[in-house]
Amino acid sequence: MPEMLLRARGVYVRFGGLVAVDRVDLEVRAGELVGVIGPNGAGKTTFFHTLSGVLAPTAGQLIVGGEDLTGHAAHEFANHGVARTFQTPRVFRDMSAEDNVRFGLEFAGRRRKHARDAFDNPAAILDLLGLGDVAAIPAGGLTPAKQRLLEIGMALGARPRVLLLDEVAAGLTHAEVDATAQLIRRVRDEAGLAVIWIEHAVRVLMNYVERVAVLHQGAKIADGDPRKVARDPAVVEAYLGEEGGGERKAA
Amino acid sequence: MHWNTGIKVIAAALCAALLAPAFAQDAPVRIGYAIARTGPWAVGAQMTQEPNYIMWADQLNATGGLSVKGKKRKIELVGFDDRSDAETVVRTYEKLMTSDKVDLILPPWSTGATFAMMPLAQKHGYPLLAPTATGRKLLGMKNPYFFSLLQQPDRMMDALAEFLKARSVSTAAMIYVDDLFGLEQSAALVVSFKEKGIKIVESKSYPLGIKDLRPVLTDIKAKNPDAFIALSYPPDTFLVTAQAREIAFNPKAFYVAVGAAFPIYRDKMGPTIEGVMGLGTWNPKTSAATKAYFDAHVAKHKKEPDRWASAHAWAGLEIMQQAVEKVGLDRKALRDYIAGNEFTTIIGKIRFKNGENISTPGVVSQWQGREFEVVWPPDRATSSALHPKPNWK
Amino acid sequence: MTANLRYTITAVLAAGVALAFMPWLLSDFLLSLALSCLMYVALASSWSMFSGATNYLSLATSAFFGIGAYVTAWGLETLPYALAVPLGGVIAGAFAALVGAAVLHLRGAYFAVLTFGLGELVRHSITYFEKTYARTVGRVLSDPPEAVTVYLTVLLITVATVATCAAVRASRFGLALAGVGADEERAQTLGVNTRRVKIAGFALSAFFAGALGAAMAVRWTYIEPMSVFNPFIGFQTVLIAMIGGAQTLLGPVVSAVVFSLFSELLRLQFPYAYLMLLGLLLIVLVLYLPGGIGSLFRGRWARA
Amino acid sequence: MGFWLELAATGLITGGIYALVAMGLNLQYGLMRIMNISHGEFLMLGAYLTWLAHTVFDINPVAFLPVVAIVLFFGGLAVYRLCFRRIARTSPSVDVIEARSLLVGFGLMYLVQNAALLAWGADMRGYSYLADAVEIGGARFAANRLLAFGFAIAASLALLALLRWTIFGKAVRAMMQSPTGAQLVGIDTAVLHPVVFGAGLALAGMAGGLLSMVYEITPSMGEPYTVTALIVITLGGLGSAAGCLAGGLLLGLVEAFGMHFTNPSLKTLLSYGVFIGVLLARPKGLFAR
Repeated sequence: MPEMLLRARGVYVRFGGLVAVDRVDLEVRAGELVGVIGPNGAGKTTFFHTLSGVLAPTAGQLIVGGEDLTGHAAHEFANHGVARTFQTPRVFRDMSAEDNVRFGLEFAGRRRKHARDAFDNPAAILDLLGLGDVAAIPAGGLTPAKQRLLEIGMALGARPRVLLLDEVAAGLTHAEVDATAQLIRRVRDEAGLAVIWIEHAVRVLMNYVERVAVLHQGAKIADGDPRKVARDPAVVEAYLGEEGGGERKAA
Repeated sequence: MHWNTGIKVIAAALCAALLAPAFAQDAPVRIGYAIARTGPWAVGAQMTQEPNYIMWADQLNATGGLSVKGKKRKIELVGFDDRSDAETVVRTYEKLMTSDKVDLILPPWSTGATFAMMPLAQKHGYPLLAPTATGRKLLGMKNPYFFSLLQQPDRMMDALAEFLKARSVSTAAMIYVDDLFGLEQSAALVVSFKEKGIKIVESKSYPLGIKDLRPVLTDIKAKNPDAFIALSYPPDTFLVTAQAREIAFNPKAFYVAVGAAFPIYRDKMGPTIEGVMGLGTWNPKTSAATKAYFDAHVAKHKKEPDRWASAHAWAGLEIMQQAVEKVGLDRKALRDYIAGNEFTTIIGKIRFKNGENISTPGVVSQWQGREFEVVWPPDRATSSALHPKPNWK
Repeated sequence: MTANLRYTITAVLAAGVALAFMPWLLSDFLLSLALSCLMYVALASSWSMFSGATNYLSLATSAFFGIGAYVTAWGLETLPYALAVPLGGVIAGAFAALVGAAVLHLRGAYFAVLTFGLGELVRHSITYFEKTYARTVGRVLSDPPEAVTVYLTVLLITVATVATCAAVRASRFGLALAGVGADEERAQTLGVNTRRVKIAGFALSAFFAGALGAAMAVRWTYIEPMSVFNPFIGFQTVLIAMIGGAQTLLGPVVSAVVFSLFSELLRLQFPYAYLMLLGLLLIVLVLYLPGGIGSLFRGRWARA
Repeated sequence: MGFWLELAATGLITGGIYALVAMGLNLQYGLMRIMNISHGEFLMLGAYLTWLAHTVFDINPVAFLPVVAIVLFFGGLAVYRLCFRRIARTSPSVDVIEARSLLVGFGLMYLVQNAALLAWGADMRGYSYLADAVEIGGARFAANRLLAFGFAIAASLALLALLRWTIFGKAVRAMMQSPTGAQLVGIDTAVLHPVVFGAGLALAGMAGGLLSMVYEITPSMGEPYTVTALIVITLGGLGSAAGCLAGGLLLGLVEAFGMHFTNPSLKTLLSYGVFIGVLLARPKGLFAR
């Protein structure tokens, strides 16, 4: 069985009286591509914040590559191989696209060098993303779509073992989503990564991931094969509660 | 006026105007200084020092100039703003001494600024007659070109202690400001009061820039001392007075230090300060010379000089003038002359020993009516003291 | 070392060597003017090194400067000048590290006001300490070094500061600082220990300010808290750096020289109204050249 | 009045003066993020205007306060129009507005302070007004300090009411929370900004007018007041009228009791200590929820 890279156990986040994430367990192994879906306010992004160390959970445990990092700062997660993107691109606007990618390579990615790493330098990563021709342009000057891609490039620069993707498909055309998904699969295969991909639009994810977890009101209500999960009454109920659900929205 | 006389006068004036440049073929005597015109030091500098420089130069120029070994030469003042900044003081005196090569220099305002530029005066050999720098530390530098005009703290505090002793004051409370001035004055006060057997029942210090001293004054009032002494700076001098009045703390003797001699102290506080004592040295009644000085100052600058260091500033200029008249502009000779002779000034005879003015005695002054009367020592007094101090009005 | 950086550092060193001859070429006054230019070049550059890159607007420069000055005041009796200066830097740096650990989670105006408050706190602490334990406020330096020595020392510190700035900008550390300035959380998720980077940057910047304070203190013979913790030294530094463009290398340098010379010229030529002119100029500059002088220089120097 | 009560009253009155000094800046910084470092200079202007009116034209300083307010309000509109409008329009983010307004504030500081210096000279000025003590419960308080204190309380309450219950207040609060959002719902920041800025200067000017009765004045008096104002508004939480008042009063109390229990020399250390402590423990101010 492939190595267990990230394990969240009973992750619980409370803001004042509001429970945002309610005792969620999630395990990801090397080479897996796991989707996380859920309607608005399901706690997906908050959960992601805890996975990447941006937010310390109120209770629960986070184990990265066998090491307990609960309560550690975000850079520790990054240094242990967890890299993420942000939903609204947070590129370094004044730096060139190349420097944006180089950033991760200089820090989190610096100490790691695994055998199957195909992305040794910023140029290779930018080429892979089709951003080779804008390498020298300050990131703030790129189109929103390219900034989204660059977000992935920044995360890849960190030479991750676990890649967390936060709604990278939002706002893209069908063809673009398809291309992005192909790219993610390729990256996963070439570098042997574990990928966790959050998306609000269910349909998008279902086609590309091998496993999907569903969050509803902070709790995990399903986890497994996408086709089975899609028929799960609890999941249907959750999405139906949201005015006909994300299915229609995604279409 | 007769026609003829009129024409003669005009002709004489015209001749004088035309011929003046011919007579004044000598280049003017250039006298340089840096002083605060902006920033926090400007208040004191523009009260005590620069107006005197300007008035002195104008007065002498009106009479033909400064007499250099008997030969009159106009004075050209080269004054710059030091922005209340020690580094600018140093830089400006470097410019004056090395680039402009002025003939003489006048001192900057304050102890700190004087400290900063003193080594330059020694290095380039410029006599420095400082009217607003006080403290034993300055004299401790043993700078042969430095002459301090103000009475040193021990002298002032001795005079105060003698005055109080003569009025059978037996207990005192003091507050002092946390800087060189406050510390040296308070240390001197402790010694003087001990000598005279006056018991200090409370002694507190406070930082510069304080906005409320009432809690301290309330504590002191409860101890009911005969005398209260604040070794204070202008803002706190005003504050202490106002707040003592506010809580009706009215000891037999009430003394405040720097600022008491400022006309604005009287104008801001009003008649309530009757009987308040403080750091002063002279007033227009001291002598005919001080009266003349006072009137000239009011006429020239439309404001009164302060009754403490303004006169020292003027005395410094007088000493410079007398020395230049005698030995000319050779600065080494000037220094030696100043160091070795006695001078007559508006604050009396002055002689220096190791840079210290050893002639001017410690003085205690007191507000009576609109004047800051000298009340101690008896031979300098311009009025007899009000004791005990009347109630705050 | 990249070619670009090598070029920059060579240029800085060459300028330093050229300036080292000034004491024998200039009058005392011009030399002291050069000294004040150098002082602000170093202060503004070291400030920009941290605050320009990270956008943490520090008003603590005068605190570091004052600490350095006090190291000289306390130490010069027993220490040689050559040792007092780096020691001043080290102590100021250590203080910054300590303080930074406590306050560097605050941003924006809070950080600015807090660093200002810290400077005042240090000033009053020293006043209180001196008054209570040494029974004095203010120290006299009995045997200060020659003006030439002071000039060369300050020149050395300035060259070191600018060269360090250039090296930092080209280094990983500089990239991390820039990351903190651009988006602190994002930098963290890419593996930057932002806390450590901020503390180190703050301390490094304080080191140079402290060394300068220690070097300059001997100019004034008499050291008292009021004059060496003068908040205007800190304000002026921020002003110069921001006018110059705190994100550039050359901006603060040019700005410090221009500002020092210009304000001196105005002071000497227009003895009464010059500060009004200066104020007016400042406003016009901020309104119409908001990127600072540095924004006028594009290319190698500005981005080096 | 008992000893402790009197000490507390002393602290509160001085604290009220601190709050008074801070009110104008609090409005400007809290609501617009304009870090007006020249705040103290405008306070100084108010003080000089009042002094001038009283000593030269023999006008009652209290009656003159509205005039000071009006003059400085319109002065504020002009300053806003000439300097800050452009900054607000051309700056990409709030942080940049803050930084640039700081620089412009410095320029204004130089300009105003030295204009005053040229106009009135460096001399200290002052006059005596309402310096007599009033007896309250056996303790005596200078009437001018009481007046300043009363004004601070009244102005804070008025400001609080204005912000809470009027349309203007709602607009201002909306602007504070989201400048762009406020614009979307039709709040005209092009009008509101200059008005708030002018109101800030008017408050500073009135504070100066009141302080000129208590303390003496000089052209360089502004800077320490700016510092006091900064401390008070950070203690109270930026932009909160109640916090500003509470922050000032707290500072006054800490100083009064601190001075009594320790050494007055420790006073500044104490107030900076409290300030830094609060900022570290509760960076959004003591009263932030």
